[in-house]
This record gives sequence, C-alpha cells and structure tokens, in this order.
Amino acid sequence: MKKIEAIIKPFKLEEVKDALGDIGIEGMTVSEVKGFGRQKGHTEIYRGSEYTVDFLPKIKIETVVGDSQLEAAVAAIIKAAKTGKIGDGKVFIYTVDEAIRIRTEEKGNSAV
Amino acid sequence: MKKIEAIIKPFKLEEVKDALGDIGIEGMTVSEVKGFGRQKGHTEIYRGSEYTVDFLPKIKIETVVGDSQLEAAVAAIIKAAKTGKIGDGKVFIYTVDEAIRIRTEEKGNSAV
Amino acid sequence: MKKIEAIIKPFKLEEVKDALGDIGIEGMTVSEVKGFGRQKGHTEIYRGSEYTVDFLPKIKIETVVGDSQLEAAVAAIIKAAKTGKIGDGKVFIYTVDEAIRIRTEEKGNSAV
Amino acid sequence: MKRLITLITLGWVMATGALCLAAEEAKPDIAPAATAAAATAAAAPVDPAKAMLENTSNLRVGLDTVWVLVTAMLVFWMNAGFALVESGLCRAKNCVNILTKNFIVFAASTISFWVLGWGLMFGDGSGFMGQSGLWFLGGADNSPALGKDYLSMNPFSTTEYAGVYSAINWTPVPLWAKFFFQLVFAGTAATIVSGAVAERIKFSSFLVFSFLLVAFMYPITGHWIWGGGFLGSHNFRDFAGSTVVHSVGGWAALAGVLVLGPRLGKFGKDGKVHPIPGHNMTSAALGVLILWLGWFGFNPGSTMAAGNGSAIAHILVNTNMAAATGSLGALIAAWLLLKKPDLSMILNGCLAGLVAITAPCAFVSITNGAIIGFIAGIVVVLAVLFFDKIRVDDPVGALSVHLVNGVWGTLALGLFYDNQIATDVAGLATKLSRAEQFMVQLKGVFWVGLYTFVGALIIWYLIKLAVGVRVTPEEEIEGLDIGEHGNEAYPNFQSVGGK
Amino acid sequence: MKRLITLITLGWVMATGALCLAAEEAKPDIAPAATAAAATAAAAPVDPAKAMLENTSNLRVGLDTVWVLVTAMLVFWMNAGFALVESGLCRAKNCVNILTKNFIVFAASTISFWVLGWGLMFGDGSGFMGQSGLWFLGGADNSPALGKDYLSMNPFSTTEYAGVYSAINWTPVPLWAKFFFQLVFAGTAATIVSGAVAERIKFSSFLVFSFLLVAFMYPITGHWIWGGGFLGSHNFRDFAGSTVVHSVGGWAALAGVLVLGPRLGKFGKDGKVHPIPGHNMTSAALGVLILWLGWFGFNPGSTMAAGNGSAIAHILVNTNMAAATGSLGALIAAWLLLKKPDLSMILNGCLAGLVAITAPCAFVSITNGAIIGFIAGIVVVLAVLFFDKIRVDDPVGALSVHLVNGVWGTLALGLFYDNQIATDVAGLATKLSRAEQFMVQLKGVFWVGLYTFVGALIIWYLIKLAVGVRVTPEEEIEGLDIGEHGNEAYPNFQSVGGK
Amino acid sequence: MKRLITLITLGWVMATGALCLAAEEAKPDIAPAATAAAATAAAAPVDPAKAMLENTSNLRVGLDTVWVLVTAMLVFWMNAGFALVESGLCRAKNCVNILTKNFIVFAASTISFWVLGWGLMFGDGSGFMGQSGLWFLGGADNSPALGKDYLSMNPFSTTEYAGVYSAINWTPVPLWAKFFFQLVFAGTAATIVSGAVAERIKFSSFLVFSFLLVAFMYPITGHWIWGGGFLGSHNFRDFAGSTVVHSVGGWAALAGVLVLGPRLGKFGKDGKVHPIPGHNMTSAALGVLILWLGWFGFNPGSTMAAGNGSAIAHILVNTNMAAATGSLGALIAAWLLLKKPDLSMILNGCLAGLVAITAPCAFVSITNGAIIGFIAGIVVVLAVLFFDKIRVDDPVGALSVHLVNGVWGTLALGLFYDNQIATDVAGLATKLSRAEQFMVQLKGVFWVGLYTFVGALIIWYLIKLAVGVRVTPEEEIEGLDIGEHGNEAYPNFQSVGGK
Ligand SMILES: Nc1ncnc2c1ncn2[C@@H]1O[C@H](COP(=O)(O)OP(=O)(O)O)[C@@H](O)[C@H]1O
Ligand SMILES: Nc1ncnc2c1ncn2[C@@H]1O[C@H](COP(=O)(O)OP(=O)(O)O)[C@@H](O)[C@H]1O
Ligand SMILES: Nc1ncnc2c1ncn2[C@@H]1O[C@H](COP(=O)(O)OP(=O)(O)O)[C@@H](O)[C@H]1O
Repeated sequence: MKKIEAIIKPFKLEEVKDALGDIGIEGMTVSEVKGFGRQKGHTEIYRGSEYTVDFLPKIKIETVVGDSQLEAAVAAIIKAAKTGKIGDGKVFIYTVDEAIRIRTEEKGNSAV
Repeated sequence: MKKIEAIIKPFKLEEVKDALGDIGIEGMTVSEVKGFGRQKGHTEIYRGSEYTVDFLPKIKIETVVGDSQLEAAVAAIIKAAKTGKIGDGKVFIYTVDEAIRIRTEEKGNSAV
Repeated sequence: MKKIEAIIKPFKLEEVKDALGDIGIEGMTVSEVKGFGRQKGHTEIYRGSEYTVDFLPKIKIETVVGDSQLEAAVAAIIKAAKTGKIGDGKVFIYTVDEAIRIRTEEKGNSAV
Repeated sequence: MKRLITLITLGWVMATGALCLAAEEAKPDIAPAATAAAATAAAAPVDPAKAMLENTSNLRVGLDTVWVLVTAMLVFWMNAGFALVESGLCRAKNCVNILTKNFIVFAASTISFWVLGWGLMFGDGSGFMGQSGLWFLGGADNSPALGKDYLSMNPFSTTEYAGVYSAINWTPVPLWAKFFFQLVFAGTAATIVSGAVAERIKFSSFLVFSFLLVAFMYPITGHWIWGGGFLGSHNFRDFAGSTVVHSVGGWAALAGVLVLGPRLGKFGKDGKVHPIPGHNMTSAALGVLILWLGWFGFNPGSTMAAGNGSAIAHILVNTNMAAATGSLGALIAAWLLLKKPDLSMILNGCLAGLVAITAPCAFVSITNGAIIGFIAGIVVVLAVLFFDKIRVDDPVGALSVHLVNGVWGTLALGLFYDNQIATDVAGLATKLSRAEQFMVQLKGVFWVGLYTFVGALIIWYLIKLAVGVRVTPEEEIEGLDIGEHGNEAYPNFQSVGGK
Repeated sequence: MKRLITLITLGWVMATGALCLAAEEAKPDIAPAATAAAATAAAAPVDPAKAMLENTSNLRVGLDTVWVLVTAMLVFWMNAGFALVESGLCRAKNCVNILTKNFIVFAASTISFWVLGWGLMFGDGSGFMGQSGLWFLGGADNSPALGKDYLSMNPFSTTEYAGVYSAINWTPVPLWAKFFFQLVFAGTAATIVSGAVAERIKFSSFLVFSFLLVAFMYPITGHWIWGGGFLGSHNFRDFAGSTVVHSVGGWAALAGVLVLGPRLGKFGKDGKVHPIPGHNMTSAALGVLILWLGWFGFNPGSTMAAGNGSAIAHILVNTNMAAATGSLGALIAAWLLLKKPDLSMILNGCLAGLVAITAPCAFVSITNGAIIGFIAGIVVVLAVLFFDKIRVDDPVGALSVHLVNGVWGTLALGLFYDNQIATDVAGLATKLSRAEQFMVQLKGVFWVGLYTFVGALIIWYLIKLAVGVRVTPEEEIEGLDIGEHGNEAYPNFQSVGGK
Repeated sequence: MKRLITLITLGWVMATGALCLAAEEAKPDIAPAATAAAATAAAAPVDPAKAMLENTSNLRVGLDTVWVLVTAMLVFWMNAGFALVESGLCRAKNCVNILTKNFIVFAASTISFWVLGWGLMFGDGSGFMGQSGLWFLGGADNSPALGKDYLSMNPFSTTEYAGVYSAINWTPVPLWAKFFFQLVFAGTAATIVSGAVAERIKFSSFLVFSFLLVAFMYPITGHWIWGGGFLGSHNFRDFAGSTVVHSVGGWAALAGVLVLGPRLGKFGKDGKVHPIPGHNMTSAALGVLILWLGWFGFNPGSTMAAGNGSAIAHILVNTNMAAATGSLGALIAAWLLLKKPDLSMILNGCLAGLVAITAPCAFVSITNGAIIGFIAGIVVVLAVLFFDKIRVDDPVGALSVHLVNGVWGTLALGLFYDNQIATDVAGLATKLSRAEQFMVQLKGVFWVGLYTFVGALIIWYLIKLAVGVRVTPEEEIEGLDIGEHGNEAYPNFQSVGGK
C-alpha cells in the first residue's frame, strides 16, 4: 500500500476529489496547510508598514491506496490539479506498512 | 521505529489520548483534518439553495513509537476509538528512519 | 529522497524557515498542530471551574529533500529550533518513494 | 455596444431636460402636503387661554412620549445584548441557533403581547388578571388623558381618563406608547429563558414556550404587581421589574433547565464539572455593554414620563452605580475565590447588579444602590458555583443573574427602603418600615415564584410529551446550527475540537 | 534612577502645592463663562406675555429638535447595521473591503449631500428639481420659522417662514437639524448598493458611483416626492422612503449587479446555484437588530417633530409590528419551502417588513401594518429564490429586501390607505379611494424606477468604460481585502477552503 | 410520571381558578399606587399663574434633563466603541484582557469620580482645584436652580442657585444628571490609556492607574478649564474636551507607553518596523461607528441643555462633518503615501476628525469644521508613521488620535475662532482675535500637557517600583488572556501563527 500526499491549490480541491472518485478512490483525508516554495507570497500593509506574507494557503490531500491503484491515482491528481502556473504543488509517495479500519479491524488493502 | 497515524472521530480524542497514556505513550501530535470516506457528509441550506458538505471533521493523531510498543499502541487506539458506526476512521503505520529530540539531540527510541 | 517532519515551537517558525533557506531549501509545507508530550499544558478557569488544556500549539514543518541534503537540513532545523527548554519538539525522518512536481510532472530530486 | 450606451445616455439626458421644462410649466399650484405630525387642530380654537393650555399640554405629552419611546427603544436594544451574551457564552456550533432564538423571540412576543398579553396584564379585571379589553388592545381608552389621582403628571391637561386600562392611567402618554414600552419588557422576560436552555433545546419547542409565556404567564403575574392586582395593591413594590420581568424569566428558565437536563459532557461521572467555554468573548462583552446601556432605558424609562427630570436622573445614577459595583464585586469575588479575574464572571456581575437594582432603583439612596449592586456581584459568583455544584446546567448564568438577583433585588427594596425617596422618586410610598416592607416583598417573591415555576414546569412537560424538548444526542454533538437550521455560523474559519 | 524619580516626584508635588496657593490668591474675579446653549436672549424682553410665548416657542422647538436629532442618530446608526449585515453575509476574504465601503460611503455622502444634494432636493425650483440655494445650503432660510400652512406645528411661534427651502418649511426645527436628518437618509440609499455589488466591485469605482448617486440621482427623485416635485404634488405618498430611499437604492444596485455580473463560482455551468455562505452570522444578526432599532428613527423620526406624541407612537408601533410579522413570515415561508428555518432568510424577512412599512406606516392601521409586514416576509423569500433562478447574483439579498419590498410597500400604501389615519397621523390625506391611491402609487413607482434604473445603468457603464468596475479574477479568488486594501480581516484565525 | 403531571396540572389550573374568584371578591379598594415620576407637588398651588410658571419650568427642566441623559448614554456607549476598536486592533491572544480592561475601567471610574473626582473638579475652591463638597457629591446644591447670570437658560424658573458646585450652575438640570454626564467624560479619558498600553501591561497595574487618573489627575486639569479654574477664567476654551478629555488621556497614555516600552517583536534590531495586525477588523470598524455615534452625545450634549435646538444642531453637524472629512483625509493620505486605502488608517482618521472638532465645534463654522477634520485625517496618518519611526509602540493609534489631534483641535479653535458663533452657539465668547485666542489655547495645551505628562510618569514609575507594570515575556508570548485571566477569547477557532 502506498500513501499519496498531494499539496495543491485550495480551489482545486473539488476537482481533485471528483477525479479520484471517478477512478474509484473514495477515502481521503484533507488538511489546510501553508506552503512555501517558488511561488512568492504577497505584500500586505498595515498602518503604514509593509510586511510579506510568505506562506500561501494550500490543501494537503492524503490518500492511502493499494499498489495497483497508485499510478492511476497519481495521474488523476496531477491532471486535475494542474493549472500550469507556478505554485501548483507537489505529489509525494510513501510506503505504508499497514492500514487498519477501526470500525471492523479489517487490515491491508480492504481497509483503505 | 514506526509512526502510527490514526484518523478518528473528534469526540474520541480524549479517550484515545488516555488509552495511549495508560500504556506509557506520552508523546503525540494532533491535527484537525477533514475526512472523506463512506460516511457521507450532510446537507446544508443557505438562502434557499442546498449544498453538500462532503468533508467531515476528523482528528489525526500521529505518534512515533518504538517497534516494541507498536502492537499495544495500535490495539489501544482501536479499542478507544471504536464506536462501531461508520466513520470511525483508519489507522496507518509507516516506518520511521530516524527520530531526534531537538532539545537534547537524542536520537532513535530514546527520542520519542 | 527523505521527508523531514519537524514539530517545533510556533515562534521559531521564521528562524527555521530562514535556516533552511540559507542551505538552499526553499520548499516546505507548514501546518498548525497541537502537541502533547513532556511539556505540560496550562490550566484555564472558566466560570469557576478549572480545566487543563493538555495540547499545546506547535508547528509542523514538512520538507522533502534529496538524500544529500538530509544531514544539513536536519542540523539547520535543530540549530534554529532549539531553546533548550522542554517542549522544543522532534524531528522525524521518512523515506519518500517518489516526488512529482504537478506543474511540470518532473519527478525525483528535481521535483523537490 | 458603446454606441448603444451613447444613445441611451443621450436619451436620458434629453428626457431629463424635457422633464425639467415640462415640470417648470406644470408647476404644482397646490403646496406640498404637510406632515402635521402634531395632531394639533389646524383650526384655531376660540379661547386663547384654553388654546395655550392645550398647546402646552401637547408639549408635555410630546416630551413624555419622546422619553417613553426612546427608553423603550433602549430596552428593545437589549435584545441585541442578550443575543450576543448568550451566543458568545455558548459554542460556535450552536451560535446560529441561539441567534435565531433570540431574534425570533421578540417577533413572537410582539404578536402574543398584542393579541392577548396586554389585555391580561393591564385590562381592568380582578386582582388576579385583566378581563376587559383583552384582545388586540381593543378596549376603550382615551390616553393620554390621566386618571383622577394623577392629574399632576400633566397639569396642563383638562381631560380625565376614561377607559378599561386604568391600571396604567398614571402616565400621560398615548396608548400605543404605553403598549410599546410594556411590550419590550415582556420580550425581555422571554429572552432570559433562551440562554439557560441553550445548546440542547429544540427550536420549535422553545418558540411555543415563549409564545405561551408572553401570552399568558408573564401578563398574569405582571397584572398582580403592575396591573392593579393583589400584590401591587398590598404594598408590594417592584419599580422596573426585578420580579415582574427578571425573576419570572428566571423561574421559567429554571423549570426548562430541569426538564431538559444538562448538556452532554458538562458533568463527569465522577461529579467533576467540565467547563464548556463560550466561543466568543468579544460577543459576550459587547452584549453586556449593550445591556448596561439598555438598562438606562429599562429603569429610568419605567417612570413612563420625564417629569421634571429629578426622578429619572436619580434612577439612572442608581442603575449605573449598581452595574459598576456589581462588576467590581464579581471581580473581587472571582479574584479571591478563583484566583483570576474571569471576564465572564465580571460580565455576570454587572448584569447581576443591574437586575438587583431594577426593583429598588426608585426607593433607595445612591449609596444603598451601590451596596445592593456590590452584594449582587458577589452573590452571582457564588450562585454560579452553586448551580454547578447541584448539577443544574445553565450555560450563560441566566439563573444566577436573573433569578437569584431578581429575588435579591426585590428583597433589597425592603431592606433599604426609604420612604422619602419612595415619595419623591417613585411616587409610590408605602409608609411601611423596612422590616414590614421586607416581609411584603418576601411574600410577593414567594407567590410569583410558586405560580411561575409550577406553571412553567407544566407547560414544559406538556411540550415534552407532545413534541419533545431536547434534540437528539447526535444533533447535540454535531451542533444545533446544522441540525435545526442547516446553517453554520462561521463557515470560513477552521473550528477546533470536536466539542 | 530611583533618586531621580524621587526628585521629580517631590518637584511635582511642590509645584502642585505652589500652584494651589498661587491660584488661591489670583482667584479669578470674572465668573466662569457660561455655556448659554440656549440662544435665548440674555436681555429680558419688555412684554412679559410675548416673552413667555417666545420662551415656550423655544421649548417647543427644542423638543422637536431633540426628537429629530435623536432619530437622525438612530438612522446614522443604521450604517453600522448595514456594514455588519453585508460583511457578515459575505466571505471573510472580502470583509475588510465591505467594511471600508460601508464606512466611507457615509463620509462621502456627507460631503456630496452638503455640497449639492440638499439643494437639488429641497431648493425651490421646478417640479423636476431644486434650483435655488443649490450649493452648501447657501440659500436664505429663517428656520425654525414655519410655513403659513403649518403654523399649528409650533403654535407659540410668531414668525413666518421665508426662504428658498420651502418644501421643508413644515417642520419647526433649525436648518442644520433638517439637513442632518435628510443627510442620513441619503446615506442609506448609497449603502444599499454596497451589499448587492459586494465581493467583486472595485473600491474606487464604488466610491465614484456613490458620490454621484447622492449628489445627483437621489436628490432628483427625492425632489419629485418630498421636495415639492411633480409626484408629491400629485398625491403620490411615501411617508419615510420605501421609494425615495429603498427602491432608489435598489434600482441603482440592480443596475450595478447587471453591469458587474455574478461572482465567480456562484452559478454552475449546469445552471446549478452554488450557495456562498456568509462568513459571520453573529455579524449578520447583530446588524439586523441594529437596523431594526435604527428604523425606529427612520419612520417615527420622519414626522420631524414630536407633536403631541400620538403620531410618533402610532408609527413606531406599526414599524415594530411589520418587522415582527416580516420575520415570522419569512420564518414560516423558509420552513415550509426550504425545510429548515434559515437564519439569513429570517433576517431578510425582518428587513423586508421594515422596508415595506416605511412608506405606509403613517397611512395604515396597526393591523394592516402587521399584514403588510407578513406579506413582505413571504415575498422576500420568493424574491431571493427568483433572483437566483434568473442568475442575478446579489450576495446579501439587497434587491429582494430594498427593491422588491420598497415597491411592495409603496403599493401597499395604496391598497391599505386609510384617510382618517392619513389625516391624524401623517397629516397628508389625499382623500382618494384605495384603488385611486394605488394607481397613483403605481405611477410613482414606475417613474422613479425608470429614471433611476436607466440613470444608474448609464453611470455604471461610463465608470466601466473609464476605469472598469470589476476586480481581476485573480483578485476575486484571493479576496478583495488583500487586493484592494492590503489587509486581512482576521489574520489570527485559520481560514477554511480556498473560496 | 404522566399521572403526576396530570395531577399537578389540574391542581395549578384549579388554583388559578380559585385565585381568580378570590381576587374578584377581595378587589382592592385602594387604587394602584401611582408612579409620580414627576415630583410635581400633588397639592395644587394657590396662585394659578405661579403654578403655570412652575409647571412650565418643570417642562423646561424635564426636556433639558432628557437631552443631557440621552447624550450621556451615548457617551457611555463609547465604552463599547473603545473596547471594540482596541481589542480589534490587537491580537486574539490578548482580546479577553483588553475587553476586561475596557469594561472594568468604567466601573472603577464610576466609583472614583463619585467618591472624589467630581468634588475636585466642580467643587468651589481655588483656581487650581475644587475644595468644597469634595466627597460623594456631599456639598450643598439646589440644582436645577440656575446661577444668577444664567437665568435665561430656564426663563420659567424662579429660584436662584445656591450651593458649592457653582462652576456648573449654568445648566438647568438636577445634580445627578450633571454628575452622570461628567462621569461618562471622565471614564472616556481613562479608556484612552487602555489601548496604548495594550498587549503588555499588567491588569492590576492598569486598574490602579485608572483609578488614580479619574480620582485625581483628570479632575484637577478639568477644574482648571471647566471647574472655574485658572485656564477657563483666562479665556482658554475647550467646548467638549479635546484637551480636558482626549489629550489628558493621551498624555497619560504616552507616559505609560514610555514606561512600558514596545511590545516584543514590534521593532526589529535593524530598526525595521514589524507590523502586528489587529485580529478583528469587524470589531474595529463597528467600534469606530459606535464612537462616531457616541460623539453625537459627546459634543452636542456638552451644551447640557437642549435650548431652542439651534446650538445642538450646529454642533452636531460640525461633529459629523469633521468625522467625514477626517475619514476622507486619512483615506487620501493613506492611498497616496501607502499605496492602498488601509482600513485601520481610515478608522483612525475618523476618530482624529472627531477628537479635533471636540474643542472647536461650538466656536467655528461648518465649513471650518470640515477643514479642521480634513487636516486631522492627514495628521493622524503622519503621526502613526512618526511614532513608529521614533519606536514608540502604540498598538491602536491612541496617541496619534487622542493626543496629537486633541492638541490640534484645541489649537484649531484659536485658528478658526469666530466670535459670532462663540456667542450664538457656545455662549462663551472671548472677543479675542484669532491670533490672541490661538496663543491662549497654546498656553493651555502646554500647562495641561506638562502637568498630566509629568504626573502620569510619576504614577507609572511608582506603580512599576511597587508591583511592576509589565507582564513577563513568557506571558506576553503566550498571550495575556491566559496569563491574566485564565481565559481564551475564541476557544472554538484554530488560531494561526505563534504570535
Ligand atoms: N520540498 C518540499 N517539501 C514539501 N513541500 C513542498 C516542497 N516544495 C514545495 N512544496 C509545497 O508545494 C507548494 C508549491 O510549490 P512551488 O515551488 O510554489 O510551486 P511549483 O511546485 O509549481 O514549482 C509549496 O507551496 C509547498 O507547500
Ligand atoms: N484511503 C484513505 N486514505 C486516507 N484516509 C482515509 C482513507 N479512507 C478513509 N480515510 C479517512 O478515514 C475516515 C473514515 O472513513 P469512512 O470510510 O468514513 O469510515 P469507515 O472507515 O468506518 O468505513 C475518513 O473520513 C477519512 O478521513
Ligand atoms: N512520540 C511522538 N510522536 C509524535 N510527536 C511527538 C512525540 N513526542 C513528542 N512529540 C511532539 O513533540 C512536542 C514536544 O515534545 P515534549 O515531550 O513536550 O518536549 P521535548 O521533546 O523537549 O522533551 C510535543 O508537543 C509533540 O507535538
């Protein structure tokens, strides 16, 4: 099993979710994060002093998938999340040792 | 060392924390996430138009443990987090290459 | 490639970011988390009843780096994040199977 | 496109010009109509002295009406205060629900007090309740004419009161002004309940209860005291409603809280109290400042006439003094007993002082007003701890504030009663000693409490049997905002904890 | 250090002592100057009867001015209500922008109504617009003297009106009081636009439009109705501005919305409506409570005199009644049609009732006022659904509230017209039948709507051509707060979603 | 269970019936007591002309008292404005602390001004301070009787003032009305300090300072100007307190800021300014709208009598004009100098305009009022930049608003002084030329500034030595809410950043 971790632009969340759904992936966990990379933050002004907001809002999607689904899932995410502009984000893949569904205590592929 | 990542129902946090404490695990990191899975979201209405909130609030607990503690920790989490109803969540296990305590620069098992 | 996951004190974020920048690491993802460890939370009072806030605000920094940068990055983080007081946090290291830049679909080291 | 715009613009400008000319010619030969807001007869009366008297009488009534309406607006404004205090001291997930309750409760009260409440309260009738002119203020009434004994309230008036609302024939204002002032008071009683039953009550059940409270229960006990009923006529005094409004709201709330039970998670199995912090202290603090301001309408407005200014000034200063000493009393009590000056306690202390001074504000000296408030501030802190101890769950402290201090204020009127001030300021002297007055007050507290508590308990139970009063545990955990209203209060913010 | 402090302290205390003694000796032999706020002549007039009359006249004018100023302050306070409702019903990322717009719009209106608006509206002139005393209230005017036909408004006065603002010579208050009262109304019209065009309009373009609206458009249609123009003189009636203020604001907003187009993401390609929930329901609810309170100034204050209190009491109760039934109407409609009692709909319902009663409040009975409000509450729910259906994007429901119900209220005046009440309360009877009055109202609605809508459309287009009206899509996605102001509204809170 | 309920219900209904009958029979034969709010003698006086005069005098006093109390309530309401502005412009982690400070400071002021402040300020005494009737307003006083020179303020009155508070014997209202109006002003001065010292001061130290400020310092300089002291009697003029209230608060704040030092992290080692954005711009904007409204009490209410309406109307329009031009001035200055129209600067601009017009509002024309406000709006932007430059850390801009513009407004009175307006509106003409008046104003600014700044510095240092003024760095980082109060302002929301 693999965990796919995708950092994407916030307004792409719906599309990515739908793209994953289309290939049969219906489980995922999402969090709000702040990203720092090539895309630069913006300048704000407050009471006459400028300051830079370096960190930009991003969404992190984590989904654990069976090895067989990995390729399709990554492709789907990339397709849905791409705008071609800087700041589109990253996909990271990790190996998962084990997955367990708390409700049923099922393990492995059937748990994800 | 292993990292246990548990996605649970928010109101189970206290119980899971206590269950881990009971078996001697006193370090963990918690974050607010949104989950998407079999448990369906709910419908909200705003000014006459319905919309679905797909993502449900969940809590992600991350705790890195020595290999010897793994089994006990996973069992404790599952016991404390289970309600038997859909949406109880998942436990994922990963291998950790190294752990370091920033304060003392201790490494490995003694750092967690 | 390795993922470095550092849990640090919130007010150290700027320093750690700058330290990483100094050694050429310009990509990272940051999230707000709550930590539980040796550092104890504080007691609050509300309408006559005390209660303990166990979880302390922490920042989680995640950065994926090429194997060659790993050591320098970890050292930089530790140096910048250390105060020597309890609660300074942890650094965890994981193996990353693959990294992809969504915008360009570059893979591997050139994607991080 | 641009051409189209140019054409339209030209057309409009030309039309404007044409209209301008046309209007010039067709210049209206009738004068613009007058807003004769003053209903002063246009035709000059024959007798100039009488005319002068009538004109001055209009001025007197005009001033008193302005005072009554402005203070009533301030009391209306207390709805905002209650909405903010109560929602601020509850969790974000129930915020829409509380706001909606507090908002709609005044709308509902308006209807029920108009349809029946007013009549039951102020209609001539028995010592128990009003019986004439019950519906829609439909009885005869020639306000602003004054009752025979109160002619000095408008010495320029030459008419005498004739009508069925004689219990309130002492104030020289029109009927609708009387109605509005009394309505905002009735609304306040209903709002008090909202906070105590918050975070677990069904929206519809609350609505039904509020409607009944304002249509029947509040007016009946109100009649006893202000409507010519048996308490008022036996020397019971309550200038602006420590009992009539606040403790009545408090008793109704207590009954509701008992029927509902505590919120999930408030009391541990081990007897431990788990505090559930309010989600927005900015709301809570602003709410109390609004209420403090509103009370300057509540108490000084209860004169229902501006008079020569001395009564309203005395009452206002007493009100402010008790609010200040109540805040300081709670600050000190919280600091000593609980180690830190908890803002929510200070806010409750302020309200406690205000509730407590409401009955006695026109019967006691300023110094005694300050003492009454200070004691209220301490009492409220103890009361909050007490209710937690006996496991009565009142999220916002409504019982400690309105019930406990409504009673305290009513009794304090007796303890600090000053016959001279009662004559000069309230115009309602009883000539009793402090001990006697205290006993009278005690009896009144008892009867009103008994009647309202038992009555409310019955109504709550009937509602419970009919449709239920409490939401499901699932809904309670998820929050009433989504369950009852399908809304979220703050959808753009990340919330914390599953609470 | 400590020594230095000790020295300074000693010095200060000694200086205090010395000053004390010195001042003692040099005790001022002139009396402290007097704040003779009352401009009553210091020299005693010779004829005591005349003096008495003048003094009483001052009292009358004083009371009426107090009423006008206090109610004007309440209307001013509505700026806070609009700011909160509109920002609360929009997203957090545009909150600073909306607050800034609503804040600055009143400042800009103050200037433009002072410089020109007042003159165009109330200056003597044609049936189309004012032409005398156009600039800076510079015309002759001996207010508070009254016009010949309105002497009964201040029976103690002995002077007659002479000046160029004769359309408003029926109220016995000083010119600056008239100005301020009318100014806050003009400001309201401009504020209405802000909500409808929110979350996508350029700050500078909005500012320009508002300035022009208050300087030219609002005063001209206002002149037609309240300034001696062709509608008012042909029996069109609008007591406090359902048309003059609310529907004018609404028409201007509609034009703006059409020129701007909907917000990104509001309407799906499939025709589906994607609701965009407001970020702060506490703001929205508090805002509406502020507006409800403010309307007690808006309508009862439009008498511009306290009179003998009966007109203002009638109008106030009517206002409150329609707000209550409007809220309940929307509650019921939302519950039946949309399954749950949506707070934002109830809030809109309340405002709808208030807008609808604004024209007829002094022309209809209380019962009919309640009916008008109830219908408004239902209408507003349907209107919100309707505008969504035709893909007109109005984030806060400004069109449904102000435009639709401004029209409804104006027509309702005809449908429920009561000649007796028009005489007693409004002092503006037309003696027409309800059918006739309805037709007159319909015509007025038509002319004002046509003129304002076309005019606003032209101005919006010209602004669009000149500098553009809409921010870039990037800025719209990121939020106007950062784009237009470089600020964030809530930098310490984690926001949710990328919306 | 159900049976029990049925039984209780039956019992209650029967009891209700029985009570109903019983009350019917025992119908009270005494009339319900009257609320003779008007202390008008019940026994008819013998001489009808004299009675008429007295009754009309009561009417005059009643109206003036209503005006004074309503405007005082508006000033009280400014407490809410300050609480919101100051907490909104600080960080979420210090929000409870600021709310608590701003809340309790008025409670504390109430006590200290009652106990001693009033006496020091208005008691007869030397040119330096009051000396008679010092404690608890305990001196002789027959208000609302008027001093000999001010009889025209109530021409119907036949009594002359006798008492020890003769500096304020020019307003025809009861003593408690005078007290309350002056109290809310004293409270304002104390509130100003709160914002400047926010986010680092110990709660207890702030409390002690505020108490001393209102008990001693404010009343003494107040006496110099309004209490019969040496500045007022030497032609120094300050109509509503640009100096008496605002710059005094500002000087005290400046001293506090210097003693405290800047917040951690505000100024980088490199001299760079790190802005610390406020956590809630909704709070800040609402707060300023509240203050704008409150100022309609502050300035027009300072007439302390409604008069014939013309003075209060003039003052109110001047106040509004300066607020509007102040906002626009800051908008323009910020847009030009800082590239974007920063909301917090516009809000400060509005307050700056209001502070600046406070002294001159009754001495200058409307046009000049607009100019004074506009300059204030520009000045405040520059002042904020200046204080940042010299590393004086004032989180909310209190110094730029209250100190700098308090001075500017006081001087502007001289620069734009108009003797005719001073006579008609203020009733306080000096007959000096503008240059002369300016010099007088300058001197007053100097003495008040010197005295208050040095005095405040001493008090702050003494407090520092005794108990410390600043919280620990750890507490400052974690936030004062938890450290000082054990509370959180928004526990249900996820906060951002470690700041
Ligand atoms: N090495 C990294 N480790 C973790 N997250 C990263 C890394 N590099 C980039 N990111 C995340 O990806 C986001 C997009 O990266 P950025 O460099 O701005 O754009 P792009 O990937 O299109 O070149 C960043 O905001 C950050 O959240
Ligand atoms: N494949 C997955 N990868 C990551 N998180 C998942 C995955 N599947 C489920 N989750 C998380 O677990 C939560 C519970 O899953 P759900 O399918 O609703 O219930 P259950 O596990 O009881 O069948 C989800 O809300 C989501 O946060
Ligand atoms: N075993 C663990 N797994 C995950 N996170 C941990 C673990 N132990 C500690 N942490 C994180 O590190 C933070 C600091 O740990 P703590 O024990 O308080 O201090 P220290 O590391 O200095 O001894 C915690 O608040 C928690 O977020």
